[in-house]
Amino acid sequence: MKVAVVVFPGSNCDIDLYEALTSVCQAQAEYVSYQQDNLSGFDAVMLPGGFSYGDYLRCGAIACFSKIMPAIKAFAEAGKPVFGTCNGFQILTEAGLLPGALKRNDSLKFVCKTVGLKVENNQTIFTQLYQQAEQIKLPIAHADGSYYADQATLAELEANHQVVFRYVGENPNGSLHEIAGITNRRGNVLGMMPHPERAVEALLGNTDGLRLFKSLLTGNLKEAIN
Amino acid sequence: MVTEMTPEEIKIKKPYLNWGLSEKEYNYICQKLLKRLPNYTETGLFAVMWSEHCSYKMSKALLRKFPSQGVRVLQGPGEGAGILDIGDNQAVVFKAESHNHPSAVEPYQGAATGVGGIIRDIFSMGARPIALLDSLHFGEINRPRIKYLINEVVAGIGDYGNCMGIPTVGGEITFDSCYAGNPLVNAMCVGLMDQNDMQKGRAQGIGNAVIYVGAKTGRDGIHGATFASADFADERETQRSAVQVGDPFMEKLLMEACLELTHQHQDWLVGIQDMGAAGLVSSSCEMASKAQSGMELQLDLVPQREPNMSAYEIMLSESQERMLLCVKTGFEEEVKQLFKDYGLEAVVIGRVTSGHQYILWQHGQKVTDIPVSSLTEDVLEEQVPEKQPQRIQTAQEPITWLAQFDVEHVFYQMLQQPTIASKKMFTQTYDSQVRTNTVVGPGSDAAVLRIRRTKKGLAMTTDGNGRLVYLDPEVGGKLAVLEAAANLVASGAEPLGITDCLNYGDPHDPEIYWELHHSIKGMAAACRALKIPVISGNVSLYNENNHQAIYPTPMVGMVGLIQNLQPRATIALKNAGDQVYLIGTTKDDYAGSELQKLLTGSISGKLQDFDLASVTALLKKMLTAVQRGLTNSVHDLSEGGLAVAAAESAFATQFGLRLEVDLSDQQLFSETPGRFLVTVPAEKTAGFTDLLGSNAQLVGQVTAQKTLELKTLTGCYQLDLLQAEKLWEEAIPCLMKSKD
Amino acid sequence: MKIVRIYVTYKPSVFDPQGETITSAVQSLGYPQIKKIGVGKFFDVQLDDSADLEQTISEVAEKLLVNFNLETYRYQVLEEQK
Amino acid sequence: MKIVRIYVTYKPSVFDPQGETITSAVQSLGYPQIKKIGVGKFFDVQLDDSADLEQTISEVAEKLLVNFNLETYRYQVLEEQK
Ligand SMILES: Nc1ncnc2c1ncn2[C@@H]1O[C@H](COP(=O)(O)OP(=O)(O)O)[C@@H](O)[C@H]1O
Ligand SMILES: [Mg+2]
Repeated sequence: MKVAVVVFPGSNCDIDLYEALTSVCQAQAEYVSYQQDNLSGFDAVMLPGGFSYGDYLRCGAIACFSKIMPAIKAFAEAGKPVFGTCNGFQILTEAGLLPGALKRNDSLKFVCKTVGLKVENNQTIFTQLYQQAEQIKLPIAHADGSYYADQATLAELEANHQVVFRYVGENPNGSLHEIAGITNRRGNVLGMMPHPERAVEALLGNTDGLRLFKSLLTGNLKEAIN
Repeated sequence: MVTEMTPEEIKIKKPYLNWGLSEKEYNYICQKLLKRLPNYTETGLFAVMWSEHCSYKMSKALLRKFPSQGVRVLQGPGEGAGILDIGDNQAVVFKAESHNHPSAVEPYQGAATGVGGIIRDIFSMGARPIALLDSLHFGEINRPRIKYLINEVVAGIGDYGNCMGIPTVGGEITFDSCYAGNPLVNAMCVGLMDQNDMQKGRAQGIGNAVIYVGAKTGRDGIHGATFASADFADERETQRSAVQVGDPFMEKLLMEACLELTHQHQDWLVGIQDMGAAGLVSSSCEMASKAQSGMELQLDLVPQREPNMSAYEIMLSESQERMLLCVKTGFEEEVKQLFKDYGLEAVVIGRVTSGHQYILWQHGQKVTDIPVSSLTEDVLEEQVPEKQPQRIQTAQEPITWLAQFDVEHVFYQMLQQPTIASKKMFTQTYDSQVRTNTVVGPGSDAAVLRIRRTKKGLAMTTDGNGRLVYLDPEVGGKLAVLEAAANLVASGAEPLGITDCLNYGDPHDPEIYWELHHSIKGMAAACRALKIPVISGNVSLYNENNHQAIYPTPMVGMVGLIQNLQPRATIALKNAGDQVYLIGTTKDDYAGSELQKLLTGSISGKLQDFDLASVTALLKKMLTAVQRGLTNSVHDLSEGGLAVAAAESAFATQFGLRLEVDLSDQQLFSETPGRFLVTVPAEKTAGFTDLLGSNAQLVGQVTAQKTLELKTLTGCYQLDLLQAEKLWEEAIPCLMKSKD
Repeated sequence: MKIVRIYVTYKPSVFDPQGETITSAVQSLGYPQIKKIGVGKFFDVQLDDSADLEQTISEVAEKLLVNFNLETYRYQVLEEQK
Repeated sequence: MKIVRIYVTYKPSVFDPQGETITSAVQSLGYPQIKKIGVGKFFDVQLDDSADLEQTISEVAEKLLVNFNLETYRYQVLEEQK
């Protein structure tokens, strides 16, 4: 399996994803510039965290108009795995690949810390190695992570089991329904505010994110798509 | 457009006095250096380049006292940042910088652009910035203005580093009323590089291109450098023109582009330097000066954000996110294309010339024609009188004090003192983990980062305690260096080198110059004893508000090397049953202590000197113990002494401590330097005590209860650690929220 | 040259922590006469005269300047310049 | 009840990186007819009729809503409600 790590101007967790995939999981990965228009040869696409376009206007808004975006949309429509963390999640919502939006944290402040999460759906290609309802801990680092969608959209997300990760204990940003990560209807696009790529090595104190990458890389994808 | 004064008008009206140039200096420039009257632009260039901020004319002689040599030193003071060899053909690069004055005026942007500036210093050397630290000193948290300053400064630092994707991993925040009108905002950046990528800020080779890259030039911060070198009174209106706005997104692009250039196209590049204080003039003439070249610049080619900028404004602007390159003739187009790929503008604005003149053209006129060295080398070093301050002259006794106090009450109070209380409220707004190398982030003695694809790590810390330096600059200077070294040793790192920010009041005050002199003397002595060179630094003078100087506050930034990250100690207790040792001797040291501050509301007394040689020997043994993996936790004792260190070691763990010490009640809070609290697993105690000998005293065990049991010579105490931790964590949020 | 000001606000149903924070800060500063402060942003767009104003503005707002999950907008022609 | 809208913008001499970035984003989206986009924020302040409008607004703007190092403001009475 070969993974594209897309780099936008201002992305800054690109190396973290790349190293998690390559030096930790021994997978194949390549950086792909926002100026390219083609993802052929890749089996999965990952959008890293950071501050694309300085978070100017709205987080992720300007990155949506990059040359690479149509290729990412086509990739997602073809049912192949697309993953975005933090700014990557914001880009996926701004691009309409995931419903809803991420707004300023209720505290109005950037927050970097480790939070508790519950795995709400382990029937996805990204979470198949977690237990259903398992509690894990992952780092967050964002100022705009408060998930918002209107009532109808929220009801639909819940009904279709699209909420994959939910904050437990404390809600660090004011997200509705404590939502930390969601998929699209088909389950092949996952966006989440927490950073699993920061939790893949014991040396750095946490390995709870490792199974997300392993789930995706096992290749023998359980047919998680409904 | 304003018409500029003629050279004769300048001679008569003396506008340069307002720009910080003295009449003596002006006359020297006219008579000895130019043998004519300088025009308006030239006078402005002299004023800014001869300011203390750019020329170090008053501090230079003192800074020479610092040792700056060593086997690892690849680049000492004099370039954007210092560089040290860490083996495997790699090097660590670091520097600290103050942005006190801009932050006092506009705290958010002042702090943000301070971070932006120090990052450029690191990547201009060819290094990838890997970590930021900050050292902040504010007034007591008791007024809305102070709370506003704290919130804005912390946000400015966090937002810039977060956006750049450089983790802010450590630092310090203290509070004292002397900083109320003049907060200290010091930032440090650490970079990592391959030794073959080392760059210098030089412009040489006749005909080579001088290329400007990055943001456009506006009228931002004109005379920022001289502003940083002048007394700071409440004239807000006049200072408003100095506000610069940072654009971390632009800087991120600039950094990536410059790193691509320095790592992949060294054959194109001759030199690179950032435009910091005094912008274009200082970067260009320093690059020419270091290579003993001449330079001609066409100011009409400089990208400008505003219409009708004068030569003076273009040269002195402190617009952010700009770099200056010297590129070999023939590679100009390649360089432009490289920057264009990052969405950045690169423009050839001049050439290196033969001879040694600095020539500027604007609108077809030669607006400046002076020797390069007249701006850089020929600055008159200023002799400043000095005098021991009254408070130090009046012979004082060490404070040994026997005022009665309630140990339990003081213990809980102490943990809520803002300087000791948890700073999480602030540090958690910094991304301390981005780039996934942070092994130990904020909240320990030193931050630790791993170096990918090696077993090694880098430890780093900033330390400065103005109170102690105020009581005795020389001893206080030694203590600042020692505290930093102790923090690194506690993390298992061998201290490699120092950067510093020297924050003082107006040096024309003989007492303040004396403080500067003697604290440097103390720091230098400690550096020599510990064999740690000073490889970069920064001087910030005139830190006064309405003629009230801050405490003399040298900040020491220190970086150390961990050869093997594997056996690793942190401050946190690891295991019930571990033996607890107190390392070093505890005396009655209360002058400048947190206990004195708490009980009396102020600080006073004579600081006791200490023996550098024996402390150095102790640090060596401690380092060996940590490196051999004999310790489960190590914490150096600083503010609040043993009682506070013990509590901090237990916080965020499920353990407590049972301690019995040969000390008086008040010695629980004594701040004698050169001490550690260490826990050792039972099977390693023999090895540990063999190594530390009489320096180690067994004082108790780690327990599975959340209590701190303390038995002293005079009393027995049961302290509730859960309550203690709660008070410690909530103290600052509570103060920041309260409405007075 | 025309200048068009586009006002963007959260939809009424969306909680705006900034507005709440500012309102309570103002009240605690001692202004009980202020009942509420709402926050929004605006964009001053300088347009060529040749441009089809209405269409350009609505396109740019919809594509980029406004996120319809959260926000709504209004606009107003501020001035015409020579 | 009155509603007063306070408009806050950067002073013209102050560098506005956000405005620059948005302008170039819009231009590269294919809108060369847009020459410049400036960004500002506004506050809709609901005031008691009893309040001395001019004084309250200028005080609140100066104390809280506007950073005079960088910004300036204007205001406008939007509507009077019962
Ligand atoms: N401004 C700051 N930025 C980042 N980290 C900070 C800051 N202030 C304090 N810290 C962190 O909090 C911890 C405690 O700080 P301090 O009390 O100064 O430690 P010490 O006494 O060991 O020098 C340190 O780990 C330090 O890195
Ligand atoms: Mg310490």
